[in-house]
Amino acid sequence: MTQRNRLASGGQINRDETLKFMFDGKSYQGHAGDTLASALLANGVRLMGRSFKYHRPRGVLTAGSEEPNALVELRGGSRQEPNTRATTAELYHGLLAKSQNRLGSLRFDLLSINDRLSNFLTAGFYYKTFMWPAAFWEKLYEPVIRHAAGLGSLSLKDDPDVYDKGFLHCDLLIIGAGPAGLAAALTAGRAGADVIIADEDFRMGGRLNSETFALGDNSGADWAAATVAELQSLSNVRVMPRTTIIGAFDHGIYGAVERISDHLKTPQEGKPRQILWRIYTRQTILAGGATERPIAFENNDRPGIMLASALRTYANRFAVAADRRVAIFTNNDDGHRTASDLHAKGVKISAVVDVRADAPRSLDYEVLHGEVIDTKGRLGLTFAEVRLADGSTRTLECGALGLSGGWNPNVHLTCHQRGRPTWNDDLAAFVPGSDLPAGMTVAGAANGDMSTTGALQGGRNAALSVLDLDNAPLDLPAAEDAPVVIKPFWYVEGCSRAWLDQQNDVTVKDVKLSHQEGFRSVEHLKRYTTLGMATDQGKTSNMGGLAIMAELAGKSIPEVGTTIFRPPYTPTAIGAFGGRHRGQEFHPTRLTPSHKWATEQGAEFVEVGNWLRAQWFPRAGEKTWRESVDREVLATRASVGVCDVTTLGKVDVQGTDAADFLNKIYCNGFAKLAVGKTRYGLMLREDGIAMDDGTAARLAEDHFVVTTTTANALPVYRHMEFVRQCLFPDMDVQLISTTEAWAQYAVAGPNSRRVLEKIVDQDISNDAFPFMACANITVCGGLRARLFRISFSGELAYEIAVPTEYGDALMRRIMQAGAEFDITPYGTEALGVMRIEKGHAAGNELNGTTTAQNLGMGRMVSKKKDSIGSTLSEREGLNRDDDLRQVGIKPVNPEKAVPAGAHLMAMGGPVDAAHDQGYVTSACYSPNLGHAIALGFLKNGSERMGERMRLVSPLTNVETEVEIVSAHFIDPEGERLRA
Amino acid sequence: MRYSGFKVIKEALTGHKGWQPAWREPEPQSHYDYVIIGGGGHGLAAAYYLAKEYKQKRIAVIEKGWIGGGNVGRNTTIIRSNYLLDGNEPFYEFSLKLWEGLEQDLNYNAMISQRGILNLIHSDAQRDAFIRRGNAMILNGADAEMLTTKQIKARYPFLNTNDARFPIQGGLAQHRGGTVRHDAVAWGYARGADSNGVDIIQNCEVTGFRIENGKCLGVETSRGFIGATKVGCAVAGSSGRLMAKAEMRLPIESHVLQAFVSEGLKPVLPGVITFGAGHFYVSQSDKGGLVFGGDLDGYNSYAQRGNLPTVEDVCEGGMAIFPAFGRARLLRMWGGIMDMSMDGSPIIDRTHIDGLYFNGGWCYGGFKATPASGFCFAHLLANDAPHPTATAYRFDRFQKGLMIDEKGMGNQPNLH
Amino acid sequence: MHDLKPVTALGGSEPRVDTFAHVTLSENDGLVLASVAARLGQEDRCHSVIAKMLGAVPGPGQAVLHDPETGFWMGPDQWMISAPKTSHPLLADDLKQRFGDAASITEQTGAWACFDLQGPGMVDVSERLCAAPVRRMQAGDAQRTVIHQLGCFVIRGADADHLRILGPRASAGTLHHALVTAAQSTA
Amino acid sequence: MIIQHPLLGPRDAAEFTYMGDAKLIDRPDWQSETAAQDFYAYGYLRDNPAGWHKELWFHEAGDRSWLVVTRNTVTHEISEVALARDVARARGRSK
Repeated sequence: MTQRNRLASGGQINRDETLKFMFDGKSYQGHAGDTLASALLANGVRLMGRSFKYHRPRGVLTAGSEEPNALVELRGGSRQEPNTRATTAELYHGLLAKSQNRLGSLRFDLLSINDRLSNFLTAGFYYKTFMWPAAFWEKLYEPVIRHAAGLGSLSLKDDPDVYDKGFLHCDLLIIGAGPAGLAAALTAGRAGADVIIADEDFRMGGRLNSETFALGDNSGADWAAATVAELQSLSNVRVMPRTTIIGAFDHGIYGAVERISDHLKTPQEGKPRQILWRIYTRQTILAGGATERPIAFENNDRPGIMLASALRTYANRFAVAADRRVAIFTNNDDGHRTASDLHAKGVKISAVVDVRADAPRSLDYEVLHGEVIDTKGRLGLTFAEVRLADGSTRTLECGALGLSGGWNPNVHLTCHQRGRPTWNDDLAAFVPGSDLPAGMTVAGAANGDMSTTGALQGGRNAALSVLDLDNAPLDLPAAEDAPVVIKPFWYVEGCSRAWLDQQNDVTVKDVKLSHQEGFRSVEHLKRYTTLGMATDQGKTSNMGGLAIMAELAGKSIPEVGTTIFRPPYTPTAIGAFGGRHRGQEFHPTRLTPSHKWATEQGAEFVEVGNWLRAQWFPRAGEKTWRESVDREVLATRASVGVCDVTTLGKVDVQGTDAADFLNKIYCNGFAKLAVGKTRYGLMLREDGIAMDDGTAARLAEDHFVVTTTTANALPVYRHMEFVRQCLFPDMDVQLISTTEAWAQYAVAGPNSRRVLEKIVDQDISNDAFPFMACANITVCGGLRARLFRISFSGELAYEIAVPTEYGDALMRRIMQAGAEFDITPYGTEALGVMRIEKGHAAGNELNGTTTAQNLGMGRMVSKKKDSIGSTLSEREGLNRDDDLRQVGIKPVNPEKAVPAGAHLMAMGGPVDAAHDQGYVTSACYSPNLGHAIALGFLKNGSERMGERMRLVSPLTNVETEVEIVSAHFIDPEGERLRA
Repeated sequence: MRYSGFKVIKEALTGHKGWQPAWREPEPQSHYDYVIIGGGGHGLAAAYYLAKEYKQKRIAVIEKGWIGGGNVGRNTTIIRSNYLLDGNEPFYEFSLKLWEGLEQDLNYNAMISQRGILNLIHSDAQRDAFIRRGNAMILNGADAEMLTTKQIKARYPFLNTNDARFPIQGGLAQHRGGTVRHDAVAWGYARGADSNGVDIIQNCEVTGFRIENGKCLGVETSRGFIGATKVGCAVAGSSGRLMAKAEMRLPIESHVLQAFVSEGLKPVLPGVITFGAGHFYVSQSDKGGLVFGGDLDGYNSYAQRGNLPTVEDVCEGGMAIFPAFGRARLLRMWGGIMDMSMDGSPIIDRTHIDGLYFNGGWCYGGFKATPASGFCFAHLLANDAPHPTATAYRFDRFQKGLMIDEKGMGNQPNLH
Repeated sequence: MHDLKPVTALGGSEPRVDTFAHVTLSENDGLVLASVAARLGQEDRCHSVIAKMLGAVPGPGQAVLHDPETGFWMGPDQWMISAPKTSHPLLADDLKQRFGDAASITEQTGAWACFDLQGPGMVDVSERLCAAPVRRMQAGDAQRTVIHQLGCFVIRGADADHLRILGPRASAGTLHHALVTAAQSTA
Repeated sequence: MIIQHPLLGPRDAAEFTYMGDAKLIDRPDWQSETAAQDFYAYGYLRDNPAGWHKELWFHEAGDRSWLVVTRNTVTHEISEVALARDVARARGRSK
């Protein structure tokens, strides 16, 4: 294939490196240094996409990240990337791209019928119709609309690439590496400041790479390259091409996305596709340049019509003539630069059409005073029709038409913290306002300094000023310093289907209709017409809409105002924000000390928060999980079982006021707890609702170990620190979370003492170590350990703790010691069964809405002392006679299940919400009782023992007759505990 | 003017000259029977129902900026009635029923789309809680269905069921849940209210209340005093600021909630789906954007923007369940100010000041509540008694200990 | 003497070493740890014991890289002391003796996994891991930071290319995976 | 956001957990005759200002200090940060 529009010389491409690529199944060639757009144009391809609503044929409008039209599906398979701008996609060997948003081929898109129907599909038409018959919306209209809408397609395969996150710190962040950014970086870099300079382009230099004018003795591009090389040689400067600053967040934090591998066919092994950097900086210089804007006129959206500056970029940087015959439509002097640059490269200039009577003349081409009023060419521009100032018309033959409506400073990042830009009459554009994000300075074209000299000086001066430098200012090369000469001109009088937002198909007509219907605020306009809501966030479209709004409302543009620019600056892969946090790495995994051992036993594991806990330990021959769990429960109650309970939160509470402190955080009393004893404690939130429960073991006069539930370890610790630091700052108490410092195992069952006696180095007979005793001990001949005689299962039981690194060894030793008693490891399921059998509340009962009263522990709330939550727990609504009370529930027919989440209704009464009596919180099959059991909350439940009720779960089609019983299904007197 | 397919065709053929403004731009009168502060969804709906259902007259809605500029225009557009508690579920089910007839009622296509909402389940405890909730929904006359992982996978084949850190164990579906074109709700109610005689007054900021002898006589505004027999406040995130002008402290904090939209994509997600092991929920708009969100940033804020850690947290959740979304691009992020109440449930009640009424504390659930909130507020304003579905939404519930705490997080608003 | 055999944080019997072109990542199994929290009103006494032990009292964000004990600041009036396991097997008990009622001592050895990251790529790796400004930190700077959602301490060692990372032991596997991934990513 | 920790200097707010209005330090007297009303107001009513707000942040991924941060809720600007323990003492809290 020939690159028929490639200019014979020039450009910053490597002609020695030819790259093959495919677009819509057809093979083409380009060069290293090309973008997909420049390479397609080089091959004479102007048609690259279809618009959103009318499916109008579209080519490139721009040469940068503001591109609204030339969006493609890049790559294939699981790496398919919809809506990729051809203008920023770096060409690589083997690049694959498809056009999108079409039905049929790009040339013959069947949905282009919409364009014929455009009169019916005006702004907001859908709010007025599709309402009859009502049921047709979901069934007919909406599916049709949904399938026609959208742009590109996701592959719906898992993204195979990885993304990194990273963190950088600097004194000065410079955003943009055009003349202003480079001058700022050089100034700051040479002064030794910690500098990061980032630019979204793969080649730094900004407009210097797109223009022909010189900087001193060099071309602009050469000066940029030399400057970048010097910056790269400085150890205090980090040069980040291919890096977009996506957002300015509070207090000098910037989000940046560095594209590490997007210019490669696939990322290198182990390397990320992109990195999301969080940059912390003290100062920022925004040197993000400016974006040219188009002019609206009838049929101004045909492929071949683009920004004049883009034509220049393609010619100068990429050595591509968009077409061999080009016209220009401008309202300012900059448009003429394109004509002269292209002319110098041998491109035929059909004419420059300027709306100004006093436009500069040229010897090389014709300059017409007038306006482009229409164009022709179904899939690409062929002719432009011009109305001259004298009223006559002329038709220009051209395959490309450059539009220059003036330049908008790229103020987006200045607005991310809700700063508003201000209007500048000289530029006919918004410039950064005074309410910039803290630490931000704007320089160069972004600040309205449109000449190269202005940009260089602006950048240098900004760096000197923000770093407070007084060293000799950098010598800047001599450069052009042309003033901005512009006549504001937004749209051609009388135009109608003149595109403002090319992607979303918003025309001048739509804006007028919106105004007519009362959508007159700028936000209403945006929302009613979708103007500016395309993937370019209105970078090329907003100003035209505002200008028309202003005229219709009889206001000035600044009076109309602007919509708010939101991060990200350019659309950013969701994968980049996700980073490594996906799949198994979504959240950290916490493993218990016996995890390796449990794995060897073939345990099934379950996620409990971030912990993985053994759920049960299946044995050969067991067909269902219930068989395993029943066996574990029965064996524990019959002999002895062991369970890893390390996950319970543990907080070391020390200090002379430790007991007083516990008195504050627990609703029950702790001051009188003897050393060597453990007590159950119920913690309330300040609103009087139960927060958590656990035990506090007094190891010394001034030392307690507090346990929390697994789920609440962190919030409880935070709460305790709040109470300590904010409420009782003069208590002598120190808190250290030690959850992971100790491996802790419950050894439960009538033979538990006999097992532990073989391990523990001291007397643990019932007399020496009675129920609720605790002590620092040693095991296995001297390893420091802690022993607590507490029980969640209701059996004679202990919890034994050793430093975590010995947890694996201790578990193996316990199993060894227990072998003669057929010790059975049990998991969380058996643990749950035994605690339900015993009637202990757990997470399902402590659900954040239950009080001590509800839990049947109302009397625990001491009225004799001040504790967190005690006062508000006395409110009337929390102390009603018909309050929910924790009860036990069993099925009348022992074959039936009693599912958690089912609701309780009176026998014979209606089944509806108004007659709801309570609900089941926890349920299981009790192998000891031979039927299902459950805990639940029932209105006035403590007075309803023996009552039969209907248990209903319409969601799961269950209805069962149940009996209300005590929650203590096993050993209600607690004799086993004390054995 | 009535909208119809016929009208659209007629206008298309005659140059669209016949379209009228969707609402008038009247000058404020000196006195109204009812002044509703806040031209958002709730305020406009209240005015609409007050005029249409309760046959009241001389009603004004006054709005500081432009109508629909607050949370009704910056949410993630979800409607549902999947609540647990007695104080809430009947109200939200009432709201869902109103949504179901809203377009015909308003003669405005708000694109109410009942493509369903699905809450994923990742643990046994979560399953128990969702069964209880699903039952509560059904017992209140709403719809709910428990789906198996297999059923879910059939509907969302690209959900991560291969290497999920927290495997999906099923889900609670409400098929009548869905999404609505949010801006259209504000506009539809505004147009409906206007055509029922309500004055919608934009760019009119309330600067104070005129209160004498414990009675509210009207409001001071940037456009002068406007007298009113009854004043209703429905200003969502600005509740604290507004009620401070009446020297009221509220059981409310204002927090920022971010929301996100991707570039337009061909249809991938039929309904709304929420991740139960992280902070992420998502749906796809008719235009093709993935509309998603997560948790509050967590700090009090009146700035309609958030910060990066929350953005990352939400997208991590998204990538955890939809690893195929990695190559979709986030187009825009924005923030809304949530009136987070102390128990996560709203307030629709009289204040201690005669003639001054309050509607707020919607947390991030205000959008789905819009029709019922408006209806119930209108009922309260017209009758001085709560609507039967909103009897629990009282100010004094905190003092009495009658909190309606769906999440069980207690008196810390940012945890709801 | 007991006969229980400890395992490393990663669950092995020997510490794990991962070698890359630019860094070496070593699981460090040789440290014992205990925290010291000054009792209210005993801060001065506590400081003097620390100063005597380490030569100086580590200030906020600082470690004192003393031999054999090292200490770093954890929070107001609170420090972590580490020492070689071989010389100080019962560090917490030793500290209790030394501090008496001037401080609360808590054994911490089992709570932490320790990794040493060393080599010319150390800073590059750290930038993919945590917000702590490792590049700017000096020898003896110690910060608590977050690595892959895990609260960790990072301490710059005496060697300019050495970073010590202490992370929660139960998540040693996750932490190790994050460290290895970042090392691969920057290799 | 960046919080200037009084001991540790600038730290990313992501390391902190937020609780709310620093008036939560002023926990009422449980023995006062108006205790019920006082605790209700303490627990439930908020000034919720649009502007400067003193609020409690916990340095969870840091030194475990509770801080009182003075922050503008409209601009997010932070003007002052103090250790909550010092603030609590200054406001008369003790044991």
